[in-house]
Amino acid sequence: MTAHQTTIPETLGKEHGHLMLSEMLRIRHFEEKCAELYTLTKVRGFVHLYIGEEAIAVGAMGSLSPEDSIVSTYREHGHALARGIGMNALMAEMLGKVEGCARGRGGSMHIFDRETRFYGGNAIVGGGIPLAVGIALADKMRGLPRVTACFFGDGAVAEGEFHESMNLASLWQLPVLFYCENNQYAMGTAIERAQAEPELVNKASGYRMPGEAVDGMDVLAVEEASKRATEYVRSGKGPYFVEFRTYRFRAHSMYDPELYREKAEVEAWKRYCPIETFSARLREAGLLTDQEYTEIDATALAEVDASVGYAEACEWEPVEDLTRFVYSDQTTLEKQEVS
Amino acid sequence: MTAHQTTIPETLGKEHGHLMLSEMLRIRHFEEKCAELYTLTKVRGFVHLYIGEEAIAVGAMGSLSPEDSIVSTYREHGHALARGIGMNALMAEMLGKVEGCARGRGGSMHIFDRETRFYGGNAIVGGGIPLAVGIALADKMRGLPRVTACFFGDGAVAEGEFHESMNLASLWQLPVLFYCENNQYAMGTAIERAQAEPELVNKASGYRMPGEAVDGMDVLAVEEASKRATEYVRSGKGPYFVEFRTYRFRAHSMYDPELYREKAEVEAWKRYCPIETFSARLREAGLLTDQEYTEIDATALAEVDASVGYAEACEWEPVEDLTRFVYSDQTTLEKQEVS
Amino acid sequence: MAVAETRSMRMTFRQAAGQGIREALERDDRVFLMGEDVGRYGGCFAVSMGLLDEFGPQRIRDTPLSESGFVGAGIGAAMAGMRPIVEIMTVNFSMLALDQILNNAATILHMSGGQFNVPIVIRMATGGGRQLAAQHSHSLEGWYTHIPGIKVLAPATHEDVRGMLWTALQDPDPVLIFEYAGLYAVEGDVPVDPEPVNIEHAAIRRPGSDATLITYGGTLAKTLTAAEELAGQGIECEVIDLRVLRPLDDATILGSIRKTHRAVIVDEGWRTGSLSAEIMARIMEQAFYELDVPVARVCSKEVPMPYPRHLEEAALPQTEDIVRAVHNLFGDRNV
Amino acid sequence: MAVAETRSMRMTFRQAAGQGIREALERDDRVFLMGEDVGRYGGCFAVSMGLLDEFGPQRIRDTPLSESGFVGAGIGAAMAGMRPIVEIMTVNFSMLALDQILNNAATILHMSGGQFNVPIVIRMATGGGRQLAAQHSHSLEGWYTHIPGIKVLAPATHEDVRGMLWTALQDPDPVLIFEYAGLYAVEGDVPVDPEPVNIEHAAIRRPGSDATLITYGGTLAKTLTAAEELAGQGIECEVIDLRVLRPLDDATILGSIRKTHRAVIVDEGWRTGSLSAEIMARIMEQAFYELDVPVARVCSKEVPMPYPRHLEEAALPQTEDIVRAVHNLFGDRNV
Ligand SMILES: Cc1ncc(C[n+]2csc(CCOP(=O)(O)OP(=O)(O)O)c2C)c(N)n1
Ligand SMILES: Cc1ncc(C[n+]2csc(CCOP(=O)(O)OP(=O)(O)O)c2C)c(N)n1
Ligand SMILES: [Mg+2]
Ligand SMILES: [Mg+2]
Repeated sequence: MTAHQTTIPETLGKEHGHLMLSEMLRIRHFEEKCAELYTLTKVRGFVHLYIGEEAIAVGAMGSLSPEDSIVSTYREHGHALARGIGMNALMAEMLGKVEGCARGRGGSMHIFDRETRFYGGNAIVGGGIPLAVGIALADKMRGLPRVTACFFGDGAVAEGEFHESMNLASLWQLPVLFYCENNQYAMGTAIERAQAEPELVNKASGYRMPGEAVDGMDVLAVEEASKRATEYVRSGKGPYFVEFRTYRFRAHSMYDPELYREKAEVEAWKRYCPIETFSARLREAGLLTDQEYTEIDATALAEVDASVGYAEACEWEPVEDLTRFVYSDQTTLEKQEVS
Repeated sequence: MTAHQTTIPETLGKEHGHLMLSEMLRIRHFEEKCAELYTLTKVRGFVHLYIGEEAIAVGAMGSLSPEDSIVSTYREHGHALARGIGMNALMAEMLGKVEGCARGRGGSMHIFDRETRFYGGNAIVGGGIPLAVGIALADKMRGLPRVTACFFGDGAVAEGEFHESMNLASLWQLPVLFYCENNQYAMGTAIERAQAEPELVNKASGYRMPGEAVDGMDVLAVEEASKRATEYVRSGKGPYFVEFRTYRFRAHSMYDPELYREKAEVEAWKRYCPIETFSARLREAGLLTDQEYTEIDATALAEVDASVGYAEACEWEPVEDLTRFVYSDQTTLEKQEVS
Repeated sequence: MAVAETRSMRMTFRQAAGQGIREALERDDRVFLMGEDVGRYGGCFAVSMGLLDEFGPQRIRDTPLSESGFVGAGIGAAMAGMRPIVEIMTVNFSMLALDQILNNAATILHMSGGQFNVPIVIRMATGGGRQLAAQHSHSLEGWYTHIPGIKVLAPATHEDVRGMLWTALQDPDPVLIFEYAGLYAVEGDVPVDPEPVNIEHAAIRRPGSDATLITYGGTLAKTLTAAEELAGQGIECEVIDLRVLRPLDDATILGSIRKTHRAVIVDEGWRTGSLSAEIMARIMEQAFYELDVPVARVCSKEVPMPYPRHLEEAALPQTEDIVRAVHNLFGDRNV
Repeated sequence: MAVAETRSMRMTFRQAAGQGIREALERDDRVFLMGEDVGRYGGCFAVSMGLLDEFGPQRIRDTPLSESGFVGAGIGAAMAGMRPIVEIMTVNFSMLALDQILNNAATILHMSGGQFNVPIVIRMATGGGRQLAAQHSHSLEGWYTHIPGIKVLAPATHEDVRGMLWTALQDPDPVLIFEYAGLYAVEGDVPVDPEPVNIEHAAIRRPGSDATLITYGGTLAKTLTAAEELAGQGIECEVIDLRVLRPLDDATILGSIRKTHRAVIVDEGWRTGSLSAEIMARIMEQAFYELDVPVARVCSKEVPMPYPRHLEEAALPQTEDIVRAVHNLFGDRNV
């Protein structure tokens, strides 16, 4: 693990600092609410919380333009919010309501949003990575200066599809950001028990791809690395691999008794909580007062509460629509025109 | 390409030199006969010739003991002969006769032989690699000092299964020899058009596995490297990756018009013909006379001719046996006891 | 003289499955369990909870996420003298290993002319009903029944999920076991001293003479419930639990149809091309003249599974669909 | 006044397939072809021979051996505005990409609530009969017909293999095209100015009133030969070429059966769980009372395909098997 930064660079504007803090808090509170709604059985299925990893989504999205594309996993609430999917639509999706960003059909694991070019949530580990390569291929063939950010976990690195995708993207010099969120575990399997080479950053050179390892608990480090990576990729030099080193504070999903790791290890990592460390640093640098923090926090909380109110009032998709969109109809065809 | 050796080490005994030459010639003549039988439509299906690559099979097999296992591809005549599968049984297999080493059911692409622990011929590119990992796992769990040599092509390196297998073998420190026969092409696709990192030896470090690149046209270089690799693996240190750099002198299979490579390139490589260069070196070192060469060559040819005679006289499997061995019967169960 | 009495104990389906694995590990030291999170995590459905402590990491092997790699490795290990139980977490991920199952496990014995058999057991969870949406709710065991060279099992009872494993491990050829995930939490009785369980025959779980209901795995419970309801209406259904999906036990199916002359197949697979189709084809071929009315089937709707409960329920076969299908067999008479 | 006349040209099935790709590339610059050896090699069956020179390496893309990777990339490219034709050399290797086809291509439109459609066409060769043995002789298109969200085509004529591609590319959803490898060398006529080809209906390739023979792809020729032979014996068979395997054109099948009251299905897939089973199930459900005798099927034997010709011939459905199956429909009367 790289050393954790403790100071704020001079160049960081207060507004930007507040924005990043606010984004992280939105994600945190959103997910804590999801966990609560899960125990109330309003949210069902599998739910994977991003708590502890918020710095990555928030730090990485800033370098992307609205024209860029995102491919994610089943642990994607953070990516979705940081990318700008409305919290109402997201909460409605969590509850399975038709106003959800995927008509409520996907739930937690399958967030989709065409407007923000959010190409899904994918619940097959590694399954999204080839899609990202293809989106980037299309962009390159169409001469569009877009990049595709592809998020995946340390576990996915063991899958054959990771390897095939890394090779293809590098061979064809495609604009893909391979963003590996190494939270040290794939479910209950620690990375040392899954990877002969647990320094995942070392995978990149096997594909002649630049790679770097970054402190994923530090939103500024993430932002800086992402900017560098995005500029490289957008300039047409090909893909870029970043290993964000991070940790999930919660269980893998809602069903997990966490027998595979020590409480002490979790507690140790919690000291690097991206929200706490960043707000402390802002405070130290004189960029954040207690009152400001409280306001930002309260705003985020209020937004979450409002989203629950919104989602609860939303409708269920009528059963008659069950078979709609198995194949395209007029609605989908109209959307097709703009991509 | 590493420089081609031109001298013979002092330690090479005449007998051993002759044996290696003879083994290469057996393979060469066997395959030339197969090509001939193919045009006569006595051999059918897909046939992939090893001509040009003989030094690898011959150089690599010498370090293996009868207890070790082999996993190969559809381009496996050379491996089969060098491993010691009888030429008669092999030729009968090529003709699809029931006395063939797989009852004639496999043909060229699916050579199997339990006695020599030859676990197949596999016509799915990359499909054999996980099997090799599993065989090695069984050996390790059973405490047997065996190694498994797994042959595969440069093309297979792009498949996800290669990656998954490399990781598993290294993670569990399994006794697998990953023997990559890099003949520069996967069918019509040159390695530079298939691999972002065409120096395949560089793949090994991504799995913390030792790797080396070896001149695959030089039977002595192959032998030396294989010995080193086999000793390493047998000592329990884990798997080992060797990239043998070689070239196939013939088309990919019998159907290939070879539009994808220059005649001149083929001719240039033919100058490194493993048989010609090795026999020239033996002559230079005073270990081979013209007459000896002629005798060795004639013996090999005679063995091939005899095998054709044998195979032609063999039987077809009766049609009533078509469904035999879809599931095990008493015959297979008896074999099961010894493994 | 003491009367022989089967003492039984109560446990969940998950515990019964775990007990089966434990017994196999105790009986044969060539047996080992391998798969994602089978060890430290205790299995994604907690089936193998505790086994790592009991048997150690050599025999309870956590694998990386590499379905093709570790299933292929299991095949290799089986060919080389071990008796691996390979767990693929769920059928949804088994597509990634299908090439290994089809082109190696199922094929090598025949292709090698009988030289190499592959005594592997591959277990996986299957089925929908837990609001896991489109990529985690497949019922694809029907696909596997198409493959010559393998056997396909679907335990629906606690006794079967515990006992089939051992019988499967003694089989010299590859056996796939599909455990319906929705059953894991269900309690039931298993004998303390179990008898060997066959992996050849279907079981008649309820006798009846008016119609035959054919099902397996996760839909057995719904089918039995439907049969109870129908019995209350005077229609006595015979319920067949297939147990073994390949090879199908035609004799039991046809025997029942010769008695009832009417049948409904209940299958959680998508209707088109599900196992139900093959069963209908066999009945057509072998008992056409015994049928009073065409065989009917109750299957899943042909849609990727949606997340919300009301839509998932609408997509899956339900008890009332089965009842309705049986009523339809009798036209208006019994409605 | 000149009478409209369809001028036609003679070419192989492989050339017709290649011509279809060429026309698509000319008509729509979002179309590109991607797969193993489609470029410099000219396609493993020489289907795309010459296209690299005509269209350049951007649009004729050789890929590494990474079936899951490049099929997934095709899906992504389709979602992002292109119209990829992805070639998997043969169905035998498509298992490696099945997860992408099932869990992404077929599913994303529905799962995303209609936001992202996937206009990809995936072509692959299929079938046995060329002595390629167990791993290279599969007929697995039936499996794909189980998947909601995709369409499955099986051209059996030169016109279809050329024209279906363009129609498929205009379809907003994933379409899989299975080309029977054994047909590539066969010559036939295609119109110089082709009409658009539908991908909705089955075609009656031979009218008849005594029995219906239902088939597709590589077994159409054998079925037509059998029908000729039977005609010589006074049995007039109607031959249906399914063309579209998903969704099945029930109307054409049922219409014919209402006329003939007898049917045989010919399918090169392994018997158990092949497409033939689904067709029998649908006939059972929708035309049971029209049947004079049970529907029969002629399929491949359930064995991994052996290499020697005599065994391969014994494993595959043959003309005489079809003739015999039709005779059986009529009991002893016509034998
Ligand atoms: C192909 C596949 N195999 C197994 C699973 C079950 N599974 C879901 S998440 C997960 C762990 C993934 O770990 P990682 O990639 O590190 O992501 P994280 O959950 O830690 O964010 C597993 C094994 C799956 N969804 N897909
Ligand atoms: C999974 C898979 N994809 C494609 C093929 C078709 N194919 C057979 S051999 C071959 C080239 C393999 O090249 P390489 O691994 O370099 O071995 P070589 O033939 O050069 O010895 C291809 C593409 C196959 N058999 N299996
Ligand atoms: Mg992780
Ligand atoms: Mg090669």
